[in-house]
Amino acid sequence: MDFSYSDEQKLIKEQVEKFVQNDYSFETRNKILEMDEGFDRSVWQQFAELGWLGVPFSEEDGGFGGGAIETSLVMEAFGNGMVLEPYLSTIVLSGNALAFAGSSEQKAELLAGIIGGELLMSVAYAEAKSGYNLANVGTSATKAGDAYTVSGEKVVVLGGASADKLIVSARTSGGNSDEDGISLFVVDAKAAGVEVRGYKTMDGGRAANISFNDAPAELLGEEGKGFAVLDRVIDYGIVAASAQALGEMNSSFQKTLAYMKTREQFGKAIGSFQVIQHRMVDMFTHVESSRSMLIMSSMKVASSDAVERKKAVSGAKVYIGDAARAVAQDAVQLHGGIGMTEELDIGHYFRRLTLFCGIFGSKGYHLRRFADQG
Amino acid sequence: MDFSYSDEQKLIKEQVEKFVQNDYSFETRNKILEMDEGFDRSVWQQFAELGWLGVPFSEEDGGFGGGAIETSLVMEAFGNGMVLEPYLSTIVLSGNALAFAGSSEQKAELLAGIIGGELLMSVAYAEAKSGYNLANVGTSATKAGDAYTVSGEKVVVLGGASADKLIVSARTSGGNSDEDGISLFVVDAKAAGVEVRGYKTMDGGRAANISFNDAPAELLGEEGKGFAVLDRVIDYGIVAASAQALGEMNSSFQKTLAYMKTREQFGKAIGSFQVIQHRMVDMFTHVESSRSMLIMSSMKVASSDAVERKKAVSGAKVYIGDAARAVAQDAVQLHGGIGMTEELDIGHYFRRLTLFCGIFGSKGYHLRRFADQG
Amino acid sequence: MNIDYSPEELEFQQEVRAWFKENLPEDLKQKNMRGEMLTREEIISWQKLLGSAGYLVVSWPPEHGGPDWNATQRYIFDAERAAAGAPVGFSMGIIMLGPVLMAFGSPEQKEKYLPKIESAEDWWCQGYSEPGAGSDLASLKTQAVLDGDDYVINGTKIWTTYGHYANRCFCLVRTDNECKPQAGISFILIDDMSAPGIEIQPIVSIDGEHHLNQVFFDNVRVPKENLVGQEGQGWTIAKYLLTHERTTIAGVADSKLNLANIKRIAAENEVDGKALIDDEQTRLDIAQAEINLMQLEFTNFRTLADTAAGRAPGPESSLLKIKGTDTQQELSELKVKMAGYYAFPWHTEGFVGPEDFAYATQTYNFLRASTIYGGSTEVQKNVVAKMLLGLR
Amino acid sequence: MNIDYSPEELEFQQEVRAWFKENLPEDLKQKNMRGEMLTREEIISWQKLLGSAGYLVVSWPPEHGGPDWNATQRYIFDAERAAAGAPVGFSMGIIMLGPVLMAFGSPEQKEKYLPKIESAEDWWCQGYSEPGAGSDLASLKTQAVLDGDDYVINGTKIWTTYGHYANRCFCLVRTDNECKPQAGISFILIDDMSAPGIEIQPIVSIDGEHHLNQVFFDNVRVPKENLVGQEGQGWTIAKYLLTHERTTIAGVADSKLNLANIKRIAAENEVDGKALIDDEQTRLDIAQAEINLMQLEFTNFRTLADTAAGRAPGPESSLLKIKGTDTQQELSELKVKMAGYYAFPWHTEGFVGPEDFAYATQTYNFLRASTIYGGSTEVQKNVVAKMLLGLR
Repeated sequence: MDFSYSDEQKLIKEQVEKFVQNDYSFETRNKILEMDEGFDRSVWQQFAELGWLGVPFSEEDGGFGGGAIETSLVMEAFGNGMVLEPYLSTIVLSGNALAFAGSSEQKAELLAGIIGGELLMSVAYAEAKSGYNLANVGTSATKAGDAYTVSGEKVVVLGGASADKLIVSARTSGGNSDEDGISLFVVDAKAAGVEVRGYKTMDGGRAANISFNDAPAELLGEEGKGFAVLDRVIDYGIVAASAQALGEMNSSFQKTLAYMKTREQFGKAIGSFQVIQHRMVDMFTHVESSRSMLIMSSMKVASSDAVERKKAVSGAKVYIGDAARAVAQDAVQLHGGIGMTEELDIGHYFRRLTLFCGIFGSKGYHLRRFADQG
Repeated sequence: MDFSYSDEQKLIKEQVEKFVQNDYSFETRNKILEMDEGFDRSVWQQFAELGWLGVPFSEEDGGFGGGAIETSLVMEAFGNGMVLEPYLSTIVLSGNALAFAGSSEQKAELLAGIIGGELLMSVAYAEAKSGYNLANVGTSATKAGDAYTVSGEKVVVLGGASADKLIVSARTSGGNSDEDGISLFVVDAKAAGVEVRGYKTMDGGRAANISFNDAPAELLGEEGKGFAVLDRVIDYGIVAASAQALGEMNSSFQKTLAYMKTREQFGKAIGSFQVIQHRMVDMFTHVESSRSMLIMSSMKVASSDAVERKKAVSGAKVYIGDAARAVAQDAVQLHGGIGMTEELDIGHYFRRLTLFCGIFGSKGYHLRRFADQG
Repeated sequence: MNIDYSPEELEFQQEVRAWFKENLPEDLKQKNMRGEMLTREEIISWQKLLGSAGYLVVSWPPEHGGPDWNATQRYIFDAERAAAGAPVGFSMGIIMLGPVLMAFGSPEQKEKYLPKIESAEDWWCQGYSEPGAGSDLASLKTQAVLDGDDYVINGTKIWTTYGHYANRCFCLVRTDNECKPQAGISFILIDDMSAPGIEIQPIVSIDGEHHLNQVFFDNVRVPKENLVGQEGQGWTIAKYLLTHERTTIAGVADSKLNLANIKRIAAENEVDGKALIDDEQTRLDIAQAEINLMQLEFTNFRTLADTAAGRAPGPESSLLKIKGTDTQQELSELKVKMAGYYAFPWHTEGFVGPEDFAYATQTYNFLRASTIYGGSTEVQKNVVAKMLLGLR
Repeated sequence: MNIDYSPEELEFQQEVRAWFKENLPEDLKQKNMRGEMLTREEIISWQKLLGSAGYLVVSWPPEHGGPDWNATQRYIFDAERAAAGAPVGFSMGIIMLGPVLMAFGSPEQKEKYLPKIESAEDWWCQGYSEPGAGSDLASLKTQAVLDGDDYVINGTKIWTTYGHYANRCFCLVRTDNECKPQAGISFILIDDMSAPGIEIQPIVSIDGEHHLNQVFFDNVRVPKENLVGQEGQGWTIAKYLLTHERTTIAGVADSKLNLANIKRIAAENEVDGKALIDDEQTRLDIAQAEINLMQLEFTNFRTLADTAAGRAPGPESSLLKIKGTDTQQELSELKVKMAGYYAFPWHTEGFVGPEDFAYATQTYNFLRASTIYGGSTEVQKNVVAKMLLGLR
């Protein structure tokens, strides 16, 4: 048993942390927020040059040779600075989908494009009435000869408005909520029949509703067997999002702690009040407990035992989600009025963490998924 | 709208409160606890003489002319002193069952006997695998000529070991969990075929498992229509038990508050620590909020609208149950070591309140029952 | 002990209900139910309509244009207002300044200001908090120095709600630096928010909207007649308002409408093959919120019954703000949970998903303030511990 | 970063597992799993069996009879012990006194006492707390006055766990009243709990059982050789123990067994027509408890990994006691809820309902103490706030 990082891991962690600290200040981020796409393509190119876009992928696929643990290191550091660039949608979700299910041609073209920073992608899975159930797929795919077309609508596709290509779950057979019969497809976002409505999300990011009307589509992986791939991809997404949330929580905690030490009320530092002290201990506990759950899930998400993987990931999502909610709310509450303003970073962390609670499934959804594993 | 008590209500409230304060000290109660039956029959006679055993019943039935509100006044005062005498099982449950469903002969004999203090009774409804579902009745009743016999087993019958007569729910028709087909019967506890195993409960009271083997039984109310009566009786029981819990909570709160003001640690009164102060405010909030729910439910339990009645009663049980749990746990925690001992009353309140959480249905059961009403 | 309204009260209820049914504009109702922000114009024209019906300054005594209602009637009115889906509007002038002027104001002040509150012509904002002072009013720094017939005001106020909508402002200012901090505070009126030297800086809050402001005063001249009461009486006036009866502080009426709305949404919206209400956890979450609201309503009734009977409200009344804001936050969070992915799109982007969810997140974010302003939950607990429980 | 045991550790695990399988008496296991109290004799004979296998003083260094295991091995041992259903036994001598004597004791003291702890011949109890002192050790009043070659002890100790089972006792006593309160405390050994002047008064706790005692000392004579370290060093010794490594403080291993037991019970017990586990709320309550336990286990692993690698445990280790006792209480409460009406019968009455539930309430009641003793949760949070977060 060893929970220490290798030298290679430490290197990437320090590199990203340093970048966030030096080159991604709150002011810089505020400027990026105002950009049309909600992120900065020149920053993305920098990530590509530094090799960060290849972190989760094997060396033979052109990657860094890392996995969920390394990805978590990157994402946690991104969380510290609330980095806006679409790492989750392009690298973690789309990249892993390609790595898990892509043909060698698809990897050579698309995965390489992602790693190189030339290609932005996203995975479109949620539908208007699907809730969090990945198997509830109404979008359909039709085969004509060797080619497929997909029709249907996907909603709240994170990073969807800037994606060049989309990975879309669609039904090739089976009933509306059957796991069997779901297939994954790569669809060009500019293709005929694809309509993208982009919009801002609560955290300042971007998402899109995307409709497909007989849009040309290329099969990714085996026909009808897409659910297992998607389920696994989303689990990797959860671990990465949890890591980012941990960074956001830890920053919220540290900033609140610092404020409690300096801000005075009734003639003394707020942090000298015992009630505040215990609240800070609770916040600290949320952060450290979440770190344990993140370590656990980033190790076990790679398990070949699906039950072990799902328990680890859903357990972590439940736990870290609760912690994120508590930390976000308390950071605002303890800051008082100033915590309610756009001017301060605290409110931005609050919204990022609020979004985290709902991403890839609510607490209720994952508690049930955990319990379903027995 | 008027939430003030009438002069008659104030009189009974003051009378019982005074009795508990003067004649039912913790030391007296400890002696009663050691008695064979877990209560004092001479105290019970006193209650009869003071007219308290007739509080919930109409004047034409020989009672005081009160209802759930007056019963709550008595029970809250009983809660203050953790009175052990079987008021809940004999007066509230059995008495109301007789008042709601009894023939004039049954009322003349049994209700009068209860009010006079000569007769102890209890209602036997729970079964080994029924959980809290009053309709899950495996005990069966058979009619032969004009007479019935019942067979089956009832468990955890509060006050069951001292009861002279039992009101038993038994099935005369229908499937195992049908509401239709349940009938109520009066069974003599000394009759042939009745076997009583009495035991102590966590709060120092007594309960019994009772088996019936072709025991002679007398129908109470209409055959097959017993469920609605029982359901209503238990709702009255919940309101009365909630009132008692409120008395216990309030006493726990008051005693803890007094201790916080006198007990010193690290050179100052514990109550000067802000964390303790906020905990005491929370405890106070639990008590006052519970009082609101008690007032609400003691007024609405008499509603002829079953949905209104059930929402009021189940809502109160959920709310007051949560409050009882929190107050009981915090009273022990804030007392520290001494709160863990039998010597102090705090631990006894703790066990009474713990029992309250489970009586007549858990939080989960009543939250569902509430939600079922729409 | 009974819970029923009298025949007269029931008649009053019908009257009020009918008025709202007839007069509340449908688009205003829909916006309010969705949690959408209203424009300045929408609010003012609605308040003028209320004013014209005598329904605006309902807590005022008849000699100042109030309707002479008792506490129960005011409660019924507010309940009907909320149930109809009508917004609260702006009320600083009605709830805060009005009572102050009636108790401490000169005859001239009463004559000059009260009628324009009653008719919704004036929009008053409040200048209490200052940067760095938070709940600690005694430490405020904004100065008012007498210079001839004017006070000259310098300093800054923060968290001024709808300061950019208001034309007037009542302020706590420091008129004496020598005495004890609380004794040097005065209560003063600023007639014109567009006067020279006043600068209003918007503060955007985490719901993305502009409710709050910081107001800067740079040598702002205010005639000395605008002082309310005596110099140094500001602290007394501020405390007077805190103890002033407010039977609607718990927000029960609006929370009940919210809950009803949530139940309707849960029944109408289908997710993953079933209505939201058929999801066991959503169903139980809603039940728990309804039970919590029941509690709040009855605690409020107890206070109301005391007030109506001419008794001082019991200790439970001090908990209404804490529990009331808890419930508001709980309901707003429930709606966010029910929205699922549709909680993500920002409300400024129009209806990306079901209209019912479009403002769920905005409301949730905005309501985080409810446990901060008006005495944070932590400060409220300090006060209860000290005042009611005698812990110090 | 990896979570696996090495081949050697796996082998060790198998060895330990086999030993428990072969040696743990079935009736002891059943009683322990039900939460039933063990008798003095049952505990002693079980500890002697452990001692004979070299499995008793597992945290001690080899020169004192310990097995020379590293932290991971000790963790594995404890995990296997719990998983086998074996009780913890009495450990004051092993965990508390042993390390004190090794660090501060004289050669004679080591020779006299350590072997009899190792062999489970001696049962040591702890005399720290006093009535009215609680978590505030500096205020203790029990006096030890040197009189010739003896200390004469007068005073009283409270919350003495299993004082009525023990034959020896280590105490904190005051040997100097003049100096600062903490500097006047000494650490002393009482060889014989049946000596003249010692009276042990039972304290029955709210689980209805006799675990605790108050011990009275009336001119009890103890030879001066029984002083550990120097006069006035008691405070230092007490603090030394608090910082002493304890990889099992979170109680993960026993909580895991409890959870497994609860899952079995939920699957086997039918209520209202279905297994308890098929009740959605019970099922989700169990899932939540399992998730909380997962967290605790991994936080514990982090501490363990640090210790095993020779690093100081990280800040997360200070949370193990708080979270560990939370989890114990949560599991015990879950069992009470599952028991339904069968939580009511008192455990002294035999099996009124299913055996699985017979001790549920007793355990729940008893475990209320877990957040009080050994530094209450409130005191732990004070310490973390001060030491780790720098708040004061």
